[in-house]
Amino acid sequence: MKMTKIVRTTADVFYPFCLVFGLYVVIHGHLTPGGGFQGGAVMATGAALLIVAHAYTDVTRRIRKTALKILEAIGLMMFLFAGLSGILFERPFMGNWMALTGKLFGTPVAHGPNPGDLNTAGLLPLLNLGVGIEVLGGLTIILLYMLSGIKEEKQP
Amino acid sequence: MDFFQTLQTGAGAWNPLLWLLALAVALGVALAIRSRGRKDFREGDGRKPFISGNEEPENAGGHVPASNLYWGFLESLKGYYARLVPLHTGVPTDYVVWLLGVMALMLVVALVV
Amino acid sequence: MTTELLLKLPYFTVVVLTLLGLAAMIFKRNLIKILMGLSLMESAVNLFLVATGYRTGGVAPIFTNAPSPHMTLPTVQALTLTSIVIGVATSAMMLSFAMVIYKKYGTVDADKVKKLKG
Amino acid sequence: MMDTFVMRHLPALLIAVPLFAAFLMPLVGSLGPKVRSAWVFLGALATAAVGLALAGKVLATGTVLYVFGAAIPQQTLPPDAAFPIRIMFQVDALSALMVVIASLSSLGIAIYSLAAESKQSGLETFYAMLFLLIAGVLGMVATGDLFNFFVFLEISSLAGAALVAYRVDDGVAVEAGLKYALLSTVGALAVLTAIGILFAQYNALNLASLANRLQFTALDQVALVLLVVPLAMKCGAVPMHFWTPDTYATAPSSVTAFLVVSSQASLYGLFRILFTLYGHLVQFSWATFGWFLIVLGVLSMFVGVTMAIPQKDVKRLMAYHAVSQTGYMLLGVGVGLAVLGDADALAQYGKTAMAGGLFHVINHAMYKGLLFLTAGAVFYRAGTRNLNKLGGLGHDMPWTMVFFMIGALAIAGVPPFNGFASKLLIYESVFRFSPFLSIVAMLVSILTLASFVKVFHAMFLGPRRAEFAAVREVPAPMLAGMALLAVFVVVAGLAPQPFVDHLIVPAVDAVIDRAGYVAAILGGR
Repeated sequence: MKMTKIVRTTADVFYPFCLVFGLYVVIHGHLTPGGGFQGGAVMATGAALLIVAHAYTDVTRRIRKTALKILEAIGLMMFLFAGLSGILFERPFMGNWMALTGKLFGTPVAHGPNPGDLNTAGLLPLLNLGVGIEVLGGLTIILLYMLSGIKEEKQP
Repeated sequence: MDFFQTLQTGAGAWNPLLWLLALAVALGVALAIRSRGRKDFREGDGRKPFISGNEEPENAGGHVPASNLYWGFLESLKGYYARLVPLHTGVPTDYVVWLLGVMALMLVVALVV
Repeated sequence: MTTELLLKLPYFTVVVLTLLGLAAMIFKRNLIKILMGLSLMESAVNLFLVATGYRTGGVAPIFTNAPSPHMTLPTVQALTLTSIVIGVATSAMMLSFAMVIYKKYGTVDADKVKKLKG
Repeated sequence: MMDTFVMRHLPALLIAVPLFAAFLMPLVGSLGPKVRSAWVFLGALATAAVGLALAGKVLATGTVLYVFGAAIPQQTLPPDAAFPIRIMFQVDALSALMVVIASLSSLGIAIYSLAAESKQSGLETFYAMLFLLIAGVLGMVATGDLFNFFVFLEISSLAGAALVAYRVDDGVAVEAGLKYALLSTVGALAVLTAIGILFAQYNALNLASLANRLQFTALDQVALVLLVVPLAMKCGAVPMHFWTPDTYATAPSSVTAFLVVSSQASLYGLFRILFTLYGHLVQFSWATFGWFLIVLGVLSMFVGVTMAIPQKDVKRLMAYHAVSQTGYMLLGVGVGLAVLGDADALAQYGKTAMAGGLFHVINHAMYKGLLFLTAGAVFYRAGTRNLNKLGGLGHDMPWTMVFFMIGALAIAGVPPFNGFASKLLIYESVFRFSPFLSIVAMLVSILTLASFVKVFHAMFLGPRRAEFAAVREVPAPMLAGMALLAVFVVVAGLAPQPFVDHLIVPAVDAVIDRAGYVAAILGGR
């Protein structure tokens, strides 16, 4: 089942924007509303858009399930290792050793209302990124599995 | 012997080691009785062990299916089972209703009592 | 008086949503509708959590260009987010169960999906 | 150095190790079945090692605190902290008992499942979910934070439901999974509502801080009911047990054996909330909720066992017995709760009753897990769970038969197995509380024995059957998994007193000692 060419082209154009906006929400998780899960969900919406516009089989050729599974595993490992990295620096699990070091994500946060600085919050952006990647993989897999039913019903 | 201590229950006590000892004694008695039996019996020499004098039934096909066991028990508690088994309807909604029912009951009990 | 009433409005909504969800779960026989009822209840609980976090005069705790430093503690929002994430996973899993059941049994009628009983 | 480093971070590793094993499973699985099996074995071994080490540390040195994201792991809260919202693990002796249970059975189950599941497809997901379930259960029993408890409860229910439905089995398994997930979610929503009610009033999610601040308003009573009833449902108490037979019967046997542990983690939550969170309040009528547990317990014991007797599916029968055995634990601890306000009665028999109940928790996890594994072994070879079709398997599966006998005698409370030791504690102490309850408990034990005699007869006795001519003994890993649990059953039966002294009595003291639990975090009041 395919939509018209207009719909398909529009979906193709919007797909990268979906991904980029999702990534924005993920990266700015420690500054603005949103974060790993929300951004990942936005990115997975892109896949939903493609599935609505194109035939299911065309989409699975472009988005591979094995790649998504690997993404999921990578995201989860990133989250776990970010948490575990704390114990190497004499902190507990999830101890935020990167904050206030002045290096990566280590700028101290200014007190009071401020425009916000991306390079703060230490471990949190890494955790957000891990969750974002995991949710992108996981939710897209769920979407693909659930929408795979469409394919079967439409074929006579 | 620290390992095999007596279990204190407040009112009574139980020592597994003594129990095992009693079991061993009972086993010994059983073996002693068995050794008093006839030594000249060999399996498969045509003679049958004397039980009651009746013909011994064939072994094959003699297995009683599980649902025939405890027939009497189930028959005598028929009224109980006739009420209990239909409660397990298998419908998920009913399961939820039971959960909510107990919750509501406990709410009343907790707030009133 | 009206502001007080307005402050209580979320809780009334919670009660209404919960009752709607319960009604859907108890009186509907379609598995999908039962799951919809469950989702309604989930939303009710989430709304309840968020509503308890409201403080009069508080500002959302977003430091970027906040108008005042009197911010509310965002714990309940964090709880709600976690619960939403869990809810997504639960709904996805149960809906796919319903899909499989439809494929295998040919029905999503809760009264007919009872091979396991007794 | 390394040793102390690991020892310091044991509570974090308790969750991190199974999660690590679970998350890497899809990648490791693509390297082939042998690598995957080795990974599963190593993961289970490491989890069990961490769990046992943590339990040993707790029993040797007292409550272990672990605060996530703090400057140092043991950073406690100031007593007057306005917003004690840090996530922390607080492992006391009761948690240690549950950690021991989960560690031992997860190891046995993982070894067993290596052979039992080897013919199935999609094993990466299966094992990933199994480790997720283990992590969820360990988290539930280790956490010191109410919301964290909810999260782990949901993780274990989700993973459990996915595992139940893992073998679609013409949709029957999925039906069971859906029922389990539906009930778990409704229950978890009630728990979450209660957490919301408590947080809105006291600005705390930490168990100890909440216990310190609780005023026992009418809302708190509502919250108590919303917490206790779903947890009683999750541990399978009658009349909310209907999901138990459906779920336990259709899940793969290794999963069923761990679902038993998962339902006991809910039991842990029940005890924790009743004793630690609400335990101190003068207005709180201990007797009301004590009798609630006792009534649930007696109902569970009796209805469970009577429903088990006519069953034809061996795993369904065992599932009803699981309901029935849960009743013993509820009865034992319920008696302890009912007399909590009466120091004399508590010292005379209340503590013994609770010790019996908690000892039964660990015993039950072991022998019931063993029984489910033997049922799985029979299903693995004979291909049916129907008791009317089975028969004569004892000739070809002698080891499975021996393990089944050990489990069956233990569950029926026949000496010298561990079920007898804990049941004896329950009988003798409950008799002093109310002779009637004790007599019901003994009657149920007799019916249990009768029911398992039937199963033994139906599965193993009788002449060899033609349709089971190809049946052989199950592979060595399955036997090894069963042997691990069987050894515990025998050892705990032959030497019950060391277990009671070193594992159970500290747990009972930890349950009753509410002030100690609070003081561990708040540093005295």
